[in-house]
Amino acid sequence: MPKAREIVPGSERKYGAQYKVIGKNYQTADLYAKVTGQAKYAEDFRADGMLFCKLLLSPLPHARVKHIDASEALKMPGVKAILTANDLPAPADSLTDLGTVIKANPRGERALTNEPLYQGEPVLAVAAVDEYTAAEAIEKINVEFEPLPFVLDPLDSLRPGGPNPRVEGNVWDQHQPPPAKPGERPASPPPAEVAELKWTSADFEGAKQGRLPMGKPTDDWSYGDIDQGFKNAELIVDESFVTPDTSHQTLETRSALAYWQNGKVYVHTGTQSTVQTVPALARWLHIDASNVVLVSEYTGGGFGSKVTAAITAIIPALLSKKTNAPVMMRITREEETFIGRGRPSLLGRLKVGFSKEGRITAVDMFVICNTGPYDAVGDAGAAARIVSLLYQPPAMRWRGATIMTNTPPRGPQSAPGGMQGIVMMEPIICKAARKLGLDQVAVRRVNCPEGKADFGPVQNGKRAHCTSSFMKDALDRGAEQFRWQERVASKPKRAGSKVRGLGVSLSCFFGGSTGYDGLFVIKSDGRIAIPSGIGNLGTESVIDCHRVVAEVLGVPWEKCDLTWGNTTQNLPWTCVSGGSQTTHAMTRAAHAAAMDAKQKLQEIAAKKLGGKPEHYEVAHERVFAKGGGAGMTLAQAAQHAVKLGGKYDGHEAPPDVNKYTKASVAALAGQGLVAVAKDKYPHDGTSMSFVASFAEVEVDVETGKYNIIDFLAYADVGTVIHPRALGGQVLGRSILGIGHAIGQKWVFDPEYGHMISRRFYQSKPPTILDVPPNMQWAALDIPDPETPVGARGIGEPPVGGGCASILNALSDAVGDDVFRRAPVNADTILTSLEAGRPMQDPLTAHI
Amino acid sequence: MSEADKQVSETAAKRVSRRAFIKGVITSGVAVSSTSYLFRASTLAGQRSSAGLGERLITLNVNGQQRRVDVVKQETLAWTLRYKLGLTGTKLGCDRAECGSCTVLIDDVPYYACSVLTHTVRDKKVLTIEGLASPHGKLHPVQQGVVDEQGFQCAYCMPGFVMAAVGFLKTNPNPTRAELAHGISGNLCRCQDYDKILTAFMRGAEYMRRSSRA
Amino acid sequence: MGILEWATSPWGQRVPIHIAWFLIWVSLIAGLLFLVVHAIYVRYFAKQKQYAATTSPELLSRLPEKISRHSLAARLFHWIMALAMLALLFTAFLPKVGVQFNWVTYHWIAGLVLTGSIIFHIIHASFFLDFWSIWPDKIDLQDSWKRTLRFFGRPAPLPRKSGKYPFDNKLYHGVIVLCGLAVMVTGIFMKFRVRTGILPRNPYLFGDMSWGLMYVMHGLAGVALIALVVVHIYFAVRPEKLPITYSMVFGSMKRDFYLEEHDPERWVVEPPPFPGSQKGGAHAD
Amino acid sequence: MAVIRDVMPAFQLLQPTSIADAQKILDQYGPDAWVLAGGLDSFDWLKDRIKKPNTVVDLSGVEELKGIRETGQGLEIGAMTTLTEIAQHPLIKAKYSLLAQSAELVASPQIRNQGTIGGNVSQDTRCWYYRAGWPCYRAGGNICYADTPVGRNREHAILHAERCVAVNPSDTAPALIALDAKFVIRNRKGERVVNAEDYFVGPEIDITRLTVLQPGDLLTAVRIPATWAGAQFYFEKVRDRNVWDFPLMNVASAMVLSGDTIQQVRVAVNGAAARPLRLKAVENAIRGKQRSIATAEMAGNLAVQGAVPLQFNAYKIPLMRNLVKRSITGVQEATWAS
Repeated sequence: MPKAREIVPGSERKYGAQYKVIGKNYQTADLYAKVTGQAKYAEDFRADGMLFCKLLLSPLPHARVKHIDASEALKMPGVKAILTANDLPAPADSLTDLGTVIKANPRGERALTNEPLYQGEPVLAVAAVDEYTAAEAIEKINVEFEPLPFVLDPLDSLRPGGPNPRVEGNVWDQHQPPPAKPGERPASPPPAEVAELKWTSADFEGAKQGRLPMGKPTDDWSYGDIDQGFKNAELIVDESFVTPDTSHQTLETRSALAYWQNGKVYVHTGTQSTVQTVPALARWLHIDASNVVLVSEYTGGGFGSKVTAAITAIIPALLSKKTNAPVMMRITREEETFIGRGRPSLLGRLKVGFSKEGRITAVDMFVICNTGPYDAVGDAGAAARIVSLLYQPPAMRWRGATIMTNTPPRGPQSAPGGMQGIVMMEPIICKAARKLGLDQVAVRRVNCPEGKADFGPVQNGKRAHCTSSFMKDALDRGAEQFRWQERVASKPKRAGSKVRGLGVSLSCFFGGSTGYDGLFVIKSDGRIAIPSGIGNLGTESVIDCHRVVAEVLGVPWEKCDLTWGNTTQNLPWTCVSGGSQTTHAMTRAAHAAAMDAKQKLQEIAAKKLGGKPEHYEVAHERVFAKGGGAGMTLAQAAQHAVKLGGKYDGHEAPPDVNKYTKASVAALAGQGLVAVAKDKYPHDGTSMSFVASFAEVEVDVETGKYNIIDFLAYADVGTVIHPRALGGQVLGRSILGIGHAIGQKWVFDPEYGHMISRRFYQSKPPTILDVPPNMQWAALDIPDPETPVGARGIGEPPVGGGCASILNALSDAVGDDVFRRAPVNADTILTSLEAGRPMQDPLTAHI
Repeated sequence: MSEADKQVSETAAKRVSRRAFIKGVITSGVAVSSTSYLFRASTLAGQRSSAGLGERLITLNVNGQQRRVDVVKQETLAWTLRYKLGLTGTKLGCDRAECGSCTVLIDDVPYYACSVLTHTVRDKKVLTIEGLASPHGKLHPVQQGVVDEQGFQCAYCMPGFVMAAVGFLKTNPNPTRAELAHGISGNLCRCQDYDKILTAFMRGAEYMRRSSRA
Repeated sequence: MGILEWATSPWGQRVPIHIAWFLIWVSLIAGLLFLVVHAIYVRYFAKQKQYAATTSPELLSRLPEKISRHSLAARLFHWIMALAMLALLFTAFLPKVGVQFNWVTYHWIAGLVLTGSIIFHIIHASFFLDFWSIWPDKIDLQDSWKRTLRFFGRPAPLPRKSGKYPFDNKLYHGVIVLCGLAVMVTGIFMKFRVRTGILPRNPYLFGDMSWGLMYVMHGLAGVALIALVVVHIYFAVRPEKLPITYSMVFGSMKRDFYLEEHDPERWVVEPPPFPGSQKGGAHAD
Repeated sequence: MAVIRDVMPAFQLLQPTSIADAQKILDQYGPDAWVLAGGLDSFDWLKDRIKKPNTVVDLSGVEELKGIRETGQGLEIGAMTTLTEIAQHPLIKAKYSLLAQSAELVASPQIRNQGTIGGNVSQDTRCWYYRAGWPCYRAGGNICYADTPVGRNREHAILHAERCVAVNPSDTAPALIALDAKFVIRNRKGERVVNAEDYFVGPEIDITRLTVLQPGDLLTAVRIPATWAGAQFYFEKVRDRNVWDFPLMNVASAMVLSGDTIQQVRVAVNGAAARPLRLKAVENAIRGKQRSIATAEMAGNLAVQGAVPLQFNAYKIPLMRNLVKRSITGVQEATWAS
């Protein structure tokens, strides 16, 4: 192969032809600090007199703390304090935006515990002058535990007489309050309780043939006539499948530094949401939100695991209060594995009917979700809704059981549930296409959503729909760019011991929320100060979204000054940077604020220069009479705004913005023209983003080892805001999905209930050599019709396709019937090829 | 605070630009800064042997400067850099030679600073991300490549990746994309932005070649 | 230095895992020490044995020249067991003192042999031999009290001669039964922990603590056996005991020795109906 | 009892600059001394606080232990020579490329820059139960947690398991065995030289160690005889991820052919047992035979005789069979008409 010396840029296509700023690459404001090592992540901060904190983790998967003897540790010089569960304040209730009180659940996760529910759960913490001392102190503490029954696998817990992960049972039981009468606030639901769910021996009959048993679910819904659907089917495929538990494994562990000053707690920690972490911290610490300051300038990865506050920020905060000194808690990689959240494994069984043409006639889906010992994650339900949207079955039944176990707590991870749903469905589509003699792209084209496609069950008389889907275009263009037909036609598939396989997968996930606030100030020097409340995870949405302001006002980007990462900086109420909602939500909010600024500029011009506001336009850093008459610079307008006061300089805030925004506006009042608005743009459907993923793999059938030799992701993500950031997300999240296909997993020892895959070489996040050196991405760049800029989020949608396209390519190479699980490693392939059938238990995730 | 400690903290304080210092104060409201944080003398940090402070006080050559620093025997270079010298650009991702975030150059060769005892680099030259750009702020070609291609997302892995790339390119200035990937394969990116990272470093390699020709 | 090795179980509990191996030396030294002390005692301090007269001349005349003591089966058992025991001790303890070889296989096979031979012996002794002959009886206790008193120069009647087995022999047997059964029973369970092809491997048959105690028991009994075996061999080669050793090889002892050491009322030797057959139990040690 | 990670316990650090000094220290401290080569295996133990040695002896300052020298009989590689140096050394690449290949596939670039050949062959096993600090046989306990009815043992042994089912993780070890290397060990009694395959011990001999090294012993050099210089070599490592991962299994072979006939051959496999296995039976069976697919297949089948799979590692049997097969005939490179 000749040496390719030229730089191969991901997939460079020109975007944003109609815009000045949007769709263009640019240098983000945080990049210089990052590349020179000056960027400060939580653990990089130091405070005078700072103490260090270490945790004592439970060695048992389920136990009761009977006695703690810390006397030896406390005698050590340098040991300042220990913190146990008895020192924790009771968690406070929380209040939603709608005014509904969410009662604190006494059974929920707390920072420390006297009844550890998984091995690795923090039991107590020690603060000392340095880590050496804290570590030795921990080793000197004796905790007497009373072992309690435990369970790792949801199926074991569901068996008749099976063990329960919690004393009271294995599932959450949420009693819903009666529906509110019109005009009244909905009543607060009571805290969820723990109940017991057991299936019968008869339910488990199927498990003997490797089929997922299907007993009583915890949730279900259906639409259409599935019996008729199956009756009309030419082919019915019924498969069981298991997906892995995977840690988020952000490269920055959730270390935190905390200290108190003048009654306020200052917390430095990495988070996916600068603004919304504040109320979360306040609730955990049971203090008023106005007494919380969060510093989170740079967050070293989140993927859903750092959505707001974590228990790791609470422990140093409480120890700091107790010791009256700043406390740093450096979380080790192993601790992060225990407390850093993970994606739940889903055990699934899908029965899918297909017509001759490959059109799905009905889907019957059953999933069991292993949610860990605390809050139930929504993966089981999300998996079904995504399947319903992505494959458009005319009839579908979903049954789900979200079961607690004594494994580390789960949280949403990029495309939570959606990824698993796609990964279970895609191999079935593959198999059906082969049985029906159809092309893999064609069969997906027949089933994929188009336009405002419906999905999910009927709720309040109608089904939800997506705002727009151009999945077919993404498939077509992707197939073209990937040279799908050409590759399919090229033979042979096998050379020596190597077999190549091609895979294509549909993928989608939620792509945005609405209703947040935009806020910025046009300063008297004409520069625009934008406080960004978005968490800085490196996806650059923290900055990218605000490019809309420059675009709308016609201000050069260089004149926009961004601040972020600190809640003393007067931030607007902002969405959590999770669930791919940010680009959608915050470009809308930025647009709303920019339109507010425009309106105010026009009003100021009219007031000063006469005429009506609508006679003025805003462009080129000026507001001026349409057609080129009198006008003024933005700087002058800002000075006028300050003189005018009221709503113009922030002395009055719109009534509909969040109270958090109002406080910020009040603090900014008088600094210039304060633009502030809530996103109230009409929005009927659910914003969803789509990706068509293509992969080629080469399998060595003698060793089972395989390599991904090519990959393309073609995205339907609405308007492209920042191509390089988008490309990074499309391929980055694709690789996150690929990781699920090629190796990432949790492994437990069933006897002791310990996770034994604690290190990277055991849990196997993908390396740079596990992906092809040239990956391709592209985006349709078709604006979303229901959002002003037309942009949607892309964090999650590529994940399912990343994983499923690899699995599909593998089954193309070595056959449909050799494995029924992810990840697929050399061992899976080799044992199954030897036996000619699936050889690894499709009902156990932890191997 | 011993005399030696004072010396160290003064050196470190000088290194922090006034601007960064002010920013630190403003952002946090108290004296939280990027200046070096010193371990207070702890009985445990001491050695069990008779080895006293005299042996613990060593001189390191970091980023071209001689730094006197008090280092316990079991201390890794990553800890010394981060906690004693205030060079927090070197990140700890796993502390186990499994992620590469702590990669620094020791005598021009990339090492995991988490897995090197500080006492073993006494007579070697250590280069960290902070010492890569010129003192006037001109970025190293590899850094410039990253800036121009918007390489990396969260960038927690970036300092280590950049140091690994610089080390590799010193001996392999003209790699293919696949060769470069192999050269920097000892670094993990959990945002999995590998494609863009490679593109950025390919550009950086081109800049390096250009600047060496110039 | 404790006599047990402890470890922390995966659940953080302190559990014993086995004995401290220095006990091998303790046991060996104890055995040798006993040997030396005993030899010195016998050589320099022991008094002439004196027994209350028991033998009637009438009986004497009826006794054969050779008194049959151990049946062939009993002797075979004894020597197989002895070999197994030695194999077990060497395979168990040589690697612990630095002689490394693949010991486990030999050890468990020898263990199997020992177990088999012990089970045979229990059945054999219970149903085919004079079961009670090896267990201390009332006379043994009375006589040992008499001997003790006399040893300290206190007035006491002369003790009687022993039955088939002298009292110390019976005591030794008792101790060896305890140790032997302990290593055997724990050893049988331990076969669940190694691959033998006989029992399904299941290290989780018991909890960490139970297993730990089992290994400790196996170890303690095992090292005790070192001393016991040393002592046993020592007695076997002592000149005054050689006739007994002879009987363990050839099955019988001379009449003179029998009359000298044994009380025909307590070890009734019936004259043989025909030569070579003899009722009367052998109870090997 | 508590699990504390990533804070090393205090130790005395001694940094000798000559073999003689190192020797003296090792004699003086005996089992209390922990020898640090590259340190990548050691730091795991120390940071996990599972091992808390009183004294750590850092060999990085001993120049005598570094470097690659050509001798009359072949090559001598100092034990502290880094894997990068070995992988890139022109002479090794030219004549003993088997070793260079195996070194190049170890872990990651930074680890190869730091890891040494001595450390690579002397590293401890990566059984996840043992490395988690569980009190298994290897840690002096009385149980193997991997070989139980529920043990997770996908990466464990299929051959020569004796209570413990851990495997040796070294990549360079089988290459050195195939090259008939000799390991030079020094202690107070002097110097002894052992064959590469005899350097490693299985659990039947010593369940707590993977090598013959006893306290006080120092591996100083690896000697490669010229016998196999320029022979036909084959090395392959199968692992899950292409960086960092230890081998699921690897194979190394050296062969001298005369025409198509295999004149001399050495084959070694690692990842199958607690020690790298030299496949003598295979060597004997194929010596003098035609190098053909049939011979290779026979070799593969012979290699796995007596293999006993655990619950999750049955794949290692076909893997070993195929790797050994390939080590005789090489792998057919795929040629694709694209």
